[in-house]
Amino acid sequence: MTSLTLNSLALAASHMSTAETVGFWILAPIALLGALGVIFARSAVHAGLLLGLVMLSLGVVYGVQDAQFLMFVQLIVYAGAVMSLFLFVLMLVGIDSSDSLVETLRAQRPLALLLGLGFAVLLVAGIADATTGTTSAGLEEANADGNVLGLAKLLFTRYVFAFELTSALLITAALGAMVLTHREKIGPKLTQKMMMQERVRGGRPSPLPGPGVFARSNAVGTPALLPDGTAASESVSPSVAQTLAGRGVESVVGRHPATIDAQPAPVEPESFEAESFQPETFEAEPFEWAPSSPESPPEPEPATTEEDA
Amino acid sequence: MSAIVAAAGDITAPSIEYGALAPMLIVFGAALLGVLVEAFVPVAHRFAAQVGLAITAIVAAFVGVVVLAGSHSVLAEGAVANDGPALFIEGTVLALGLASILLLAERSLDAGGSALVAQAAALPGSAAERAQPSDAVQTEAFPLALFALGGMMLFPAANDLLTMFVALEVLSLPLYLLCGLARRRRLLSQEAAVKYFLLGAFSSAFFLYGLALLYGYAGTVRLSGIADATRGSTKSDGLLVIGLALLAVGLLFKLSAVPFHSWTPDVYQGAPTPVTAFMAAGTKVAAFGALLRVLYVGFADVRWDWRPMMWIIAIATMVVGAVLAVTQTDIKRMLAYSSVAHAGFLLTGVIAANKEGLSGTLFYLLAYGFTTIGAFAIVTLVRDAGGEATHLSRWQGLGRRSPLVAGAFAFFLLALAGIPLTSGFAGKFAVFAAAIKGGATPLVVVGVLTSAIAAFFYVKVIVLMFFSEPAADGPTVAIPSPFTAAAVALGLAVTVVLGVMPQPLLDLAQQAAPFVR
Amino acid sequence: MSVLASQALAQLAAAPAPSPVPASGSFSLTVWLVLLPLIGAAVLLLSGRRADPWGHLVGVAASVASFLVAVVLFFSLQGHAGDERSIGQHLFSWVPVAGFHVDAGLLLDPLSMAFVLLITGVGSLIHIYSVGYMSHDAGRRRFFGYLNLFVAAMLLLVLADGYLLLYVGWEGVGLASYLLIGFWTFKPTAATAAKKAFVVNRVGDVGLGLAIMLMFATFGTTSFVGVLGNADFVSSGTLTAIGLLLLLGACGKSAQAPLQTWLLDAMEGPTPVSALIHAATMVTAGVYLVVRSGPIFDLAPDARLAVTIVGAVTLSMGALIGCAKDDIKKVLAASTMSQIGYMVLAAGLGPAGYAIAILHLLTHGFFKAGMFLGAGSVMHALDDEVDMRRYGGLRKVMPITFVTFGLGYLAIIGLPPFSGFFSKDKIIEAAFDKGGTSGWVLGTTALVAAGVTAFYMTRLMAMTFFGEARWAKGAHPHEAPSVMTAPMVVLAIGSVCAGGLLVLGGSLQNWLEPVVGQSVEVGAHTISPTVLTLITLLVVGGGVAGGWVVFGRRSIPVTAPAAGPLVVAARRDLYGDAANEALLMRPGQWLTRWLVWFDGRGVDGFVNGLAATIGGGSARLRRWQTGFVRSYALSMFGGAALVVAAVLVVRL
Amino acid sequence: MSPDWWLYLSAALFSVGAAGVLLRRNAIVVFMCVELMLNAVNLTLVTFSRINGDLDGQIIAFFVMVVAAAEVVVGLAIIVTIFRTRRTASLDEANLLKY
Repeated sequence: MTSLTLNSLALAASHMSTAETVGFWILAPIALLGALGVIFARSAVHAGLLLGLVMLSLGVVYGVQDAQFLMFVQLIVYAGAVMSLFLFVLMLVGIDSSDSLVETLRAQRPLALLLGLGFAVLLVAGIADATTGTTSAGLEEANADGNVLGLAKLLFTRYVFAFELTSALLITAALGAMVLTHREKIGPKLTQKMMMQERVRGGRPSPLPGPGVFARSNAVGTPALLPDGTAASESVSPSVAQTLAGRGVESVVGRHPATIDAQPAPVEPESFEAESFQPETFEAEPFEWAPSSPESPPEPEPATTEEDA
Repeated sequence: MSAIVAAAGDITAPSIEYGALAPMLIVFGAALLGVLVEAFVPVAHRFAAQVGLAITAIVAAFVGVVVLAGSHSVLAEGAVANDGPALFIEGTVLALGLASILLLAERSLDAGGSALVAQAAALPGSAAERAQPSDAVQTEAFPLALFALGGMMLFPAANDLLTMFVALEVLSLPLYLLCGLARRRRLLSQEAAVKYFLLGAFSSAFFLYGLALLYGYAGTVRLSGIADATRGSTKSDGLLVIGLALLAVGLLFKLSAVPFHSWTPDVYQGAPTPVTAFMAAGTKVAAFGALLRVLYVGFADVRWDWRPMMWIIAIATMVVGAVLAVTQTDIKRMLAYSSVAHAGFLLTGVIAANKEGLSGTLFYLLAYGFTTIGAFAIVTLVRDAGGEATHLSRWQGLGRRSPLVAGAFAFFLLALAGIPLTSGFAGKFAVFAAAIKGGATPLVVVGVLTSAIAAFFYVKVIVLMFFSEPAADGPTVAIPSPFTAAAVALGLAVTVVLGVMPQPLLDLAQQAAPFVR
Repeated sequence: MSVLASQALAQLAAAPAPSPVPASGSFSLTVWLVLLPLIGAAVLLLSGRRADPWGHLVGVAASVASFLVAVVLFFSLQGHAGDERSIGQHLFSWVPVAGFHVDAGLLLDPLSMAFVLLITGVGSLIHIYSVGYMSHDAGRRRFFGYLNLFVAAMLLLVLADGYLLLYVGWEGVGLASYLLIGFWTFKPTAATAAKKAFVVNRVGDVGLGLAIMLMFATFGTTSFVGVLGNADFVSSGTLTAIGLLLLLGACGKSAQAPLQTWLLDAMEGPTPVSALIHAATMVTAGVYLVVRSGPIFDLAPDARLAVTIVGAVTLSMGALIGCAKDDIKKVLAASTMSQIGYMVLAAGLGPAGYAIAILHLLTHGFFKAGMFLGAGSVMHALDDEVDMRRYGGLRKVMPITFVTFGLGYLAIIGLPPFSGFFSKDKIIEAAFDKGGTSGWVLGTTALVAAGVTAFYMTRLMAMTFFGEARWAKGAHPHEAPSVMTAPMVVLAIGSVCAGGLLVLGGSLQNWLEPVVGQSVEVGAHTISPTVLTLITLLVVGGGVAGGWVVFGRRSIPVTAPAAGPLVVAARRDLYGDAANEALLMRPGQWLTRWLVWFDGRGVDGFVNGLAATIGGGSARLRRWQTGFVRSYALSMFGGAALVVAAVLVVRL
Repeated sequence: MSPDWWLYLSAALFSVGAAGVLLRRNAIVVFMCVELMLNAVNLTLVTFSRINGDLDGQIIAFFVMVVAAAEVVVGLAIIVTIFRTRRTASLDEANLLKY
């Protein structure tokens, strides 16, 4: 978007210029298709990227509509920073980022589509009823000193209180993010010496066995086998076990090795399930799990890592 | 460049009446100080510092509101109204906020811990969490609560829709966070937070879209400007009515009117009970204040457009709230549905669209706020090994075991049911009388009928508490520290006093009545 | 009608009703009349066992203090001119609801003064008597508490300045009566009797309650000034209705036909209770009510006729029942019914009879209370034996009781110059003077009943004090202690003198005139007073002679002999209970059963159905709250779409 | 062709976003759909700003962006927290509170 285009667009007083019409027919399909993509893309990452596309195209639309400052804010802050944050979190959460195609709520999908369509029709009808034939006043006058200056004037006069108020919002956001993620260190920082002492006193000076050792698979979710054929539960990282449990997948960790390897176990395994592999996801207190409603049977989760064991 | 500088010189410095804005600024300032406390005060003293700071700020702000009483002006370049209803609601919200802070500050109920989590970032049940000292508390909750309180004060005082929207977010964001900070039943708590957050953001989007359409219609988002535009306009006003409708969706969500109520029971149940109390009382009061201002200032002249819609919503709200509460088995959930039903009763007063409707609603809000905060405060006291015993069956025979607590709870329930000699009766009477005067008699009939249904489940709980045999392993009633005791006492006192002699406060609400334009 | 009437009232705000003079000076003591016994009751009932040793003294002190206040007020009142003897003391705004404003206030005028003196005077004597009578009872403190409560309520009843406050006192005495009849809760008969008295009184109370509501609907107020002063402006139909409802109330409290049955059973209570409540004071509340409401009855002749009929019927019934009973207290109770019948009859005669009714009420208060105390003394002496067939010959062992009782006897049969003569004779005269057939009928009834009264009272005297001793084995009758005999002596003096003193120079009539109006002599005397007096004395003499012949000169069998149908009927209280049972209780039971059935099937069915519907609807609706955020969002989105559609539709 | 068309586009985007909230199960994607709705609002505001000939609409759009940024921070923090405990970001599994 060159300044030339902007100026020429700005000249279009009450009606869309031809350039704007062309712009509309290019940008609107992109934005709309992108938006539809957001809601229909199976992968969350794709949805995020498509949303970024919508935001970019809207940024251009702002430029077309004489909102230069907003255009840059949209591109830099919104499409840039906010969408990056989204994608970052998506990647963080990414392991089950693809939605299942099976809709578990009865009639949710048709109703949602129907409502979306109906709502759009209502809005369009209402807006059309109200604005057909109205002329656009244009922003030449308001932008006479330049868009940024005009906005600044408004921002620091009429909307100054709201502007100051947003500081509260931003502090809340920072504080909130910290509350939910920052963990305060309790106790002194461990020195190397202390860690060494702890390890020796902990009963296992040697490193933990790696997962998959002597097992049929070397996946991270498969425990190593001890010489007696039992599973070495410590060999699987608790977070992996926890993740699998959290996703409702019966972890091979918790299973008798016999069922994993289809071999008779020579020794009765110790009851490790009760101790270390109790998934730490849930509260220590007795917790009332509500029975899942008939509409939502537990989702069949495609096992990716451990079923080939 | 020089042109820009010259043009910048044109800007006259905005005038901001810091004195008249003092109550809000004190609260926000205290919240900021609270953030600094988190940064610089040693852990051992943080809790005391935060509680002291919060209470001091609230009391100071309340004094400020009292000093400002009677003013009738527009502040901060027209962004904030400083009139009777705004000050009345600010005072109410501050008092409710004080009670909520007291509840948040309670630490003697749960083995030294408060209702808030020790360390929100530590996974529930993890070693990191178990390593937390039992008396650790996420003290950031206090500045968060103060931010929310500031938002609640500004929300009904906002004189333009943009300020109102920002205030809405200022009050909502901290609450989303606070919802997820329960010490016990973290899963429920976090689920409540995520539900509240997503639906809240969803409703904010509707509010914003309405705002945008109204801006398109009126060319301004100032309520008085919108009112001017509605008067004598020849424009086709599809934008106006759609804008109003979508704006109302955002507001009705906050005050949990049907069909925008569905978050209420889940969030009330999942959130830590002091936060629930804060939400149930404060948010409702603030949201109704904002709704009143929007409808009475901005849309008074097009009331024939919004009244039919509000009629239907009010009826649906009363009926659904009362009927659904009947079969609830969790005390917090039941109170949540009761809060839905009360939103319906309050809407009746709003629909009256007259001076009595305004003052009656203001009175009802205050009465309801204190009653509900008291009721939730009592809920925090009834505990067993797993924390609060909120299942109704656990409350069986509580009246025999601890008659005082059960009696207070029964009294709150009676007030919620609107039994004479409680504040609930005076409030219902006020709004229903106003509605009849405003020509909404059928609405009042529905209101009375649903009150009868509602009375049924309140009384059911009372019967359960006093006329059933206590369970053998029933919950114990924890001895509260002076904090919770003060909150309960405040709730009881207001409920009794307003029930016995509501007149002074009704007069005050009537004096407060006119909105500034 | 009532609307018109109240409009008329509004215009006539300054109605010519005599508004009471505000209380000042010593009259501000009026409220203490009620407060003193009330405080006494509170102290006695709340202080617990530690007050047992001295509680009765507090009770007596409260009552006596109240009496002293009454005396002071009496003399203060006498210091006022006749038409200024109406002192109002406003207490507080009682029911300050907009549009329904009731002030609580006291009204001290000659009529209430007369009652106050009777209640506190006789009440104090009976308190003193009870100290001795109840000395062995473990619940004496409680008993005195109830007695004080009763005195307070009764004073409130007669001092109220409006019907609503009167109703409070009315219910208060009902409560006290209930508590005292059933005082010996270990006796099933006492408990049953208490319940019966309570229930029967409720029937009357419904009448009074309805009357008050009707008054409020008609006059817009319930104060005496407002109601009685404006009665002229209201149609006679309304007034008749009010009058009949008031009469129903009076019948309940004063044990008049058809609500008389409870009084005989009420004798299960301790004898001082019978003397105070069921002879001297509470049962006369009905008479007070009728006299107080005189202006209403004056304008409703039909209601007044009903009053006289009730009085006549009751006085005959009481007299008949009295002849057949062997239980000394029941004879006295029947006699009380009969005598109150006289009063009601007199009150129904209008202005001519109001003063006479009150006169008889006062004299009756003395002699009947005295006789009850005497009966109590006899019972006390014979181990609570009440059957007169087990008495006999007591005049020698209990001389004081015999003399005091005898004086009461002479008073009740109306022998000159004892007090009963003055009052009863006047009633008979007034009844005849009413004129017309009804006058003759009423007069004759009253006259004959006077003879019957003489008969059964003579029977009582003969069976109790004369003849051979028929005491149970091991009984050692003895005279009562002086704390009991002293009140009896005082009351006996009253029985002798009260009538004469009150009639002398028309003193009571003049005293009451500001309230009840001048007692006009209606036309000519039907029978000249002198002749009538002679006839009356003749009839009474006949009754005495008959009684003496039948019971004084023959020996009395210890078990009641078989008798004719009339006596059997009288022994069974003239089938009053049976009549009630057949006419009221059975249909009532059927009605109740039917109502219960209807309630169970119809109303409850509806209510339960509704509750089930709501519950079912609730349970179903609940399933919508699925817990899925997306469902919630769906409902919100749907709601938003509906709202938008709705406003667009409204707009189009 | 008049500027109304931008309004229709924004109405369509808003509806698509709202439908997406109803359709998607991943909390983050749902939240992205909310952001889409906010973007649609901004488009409306900017267009009306031009139609009305003042800059208020643009200022409001700017505020919406600021608020949205703050909301994103809080929202994502909450979502991450629940993900850390439940190991899933699927909203359908956050279904303990119901009825």
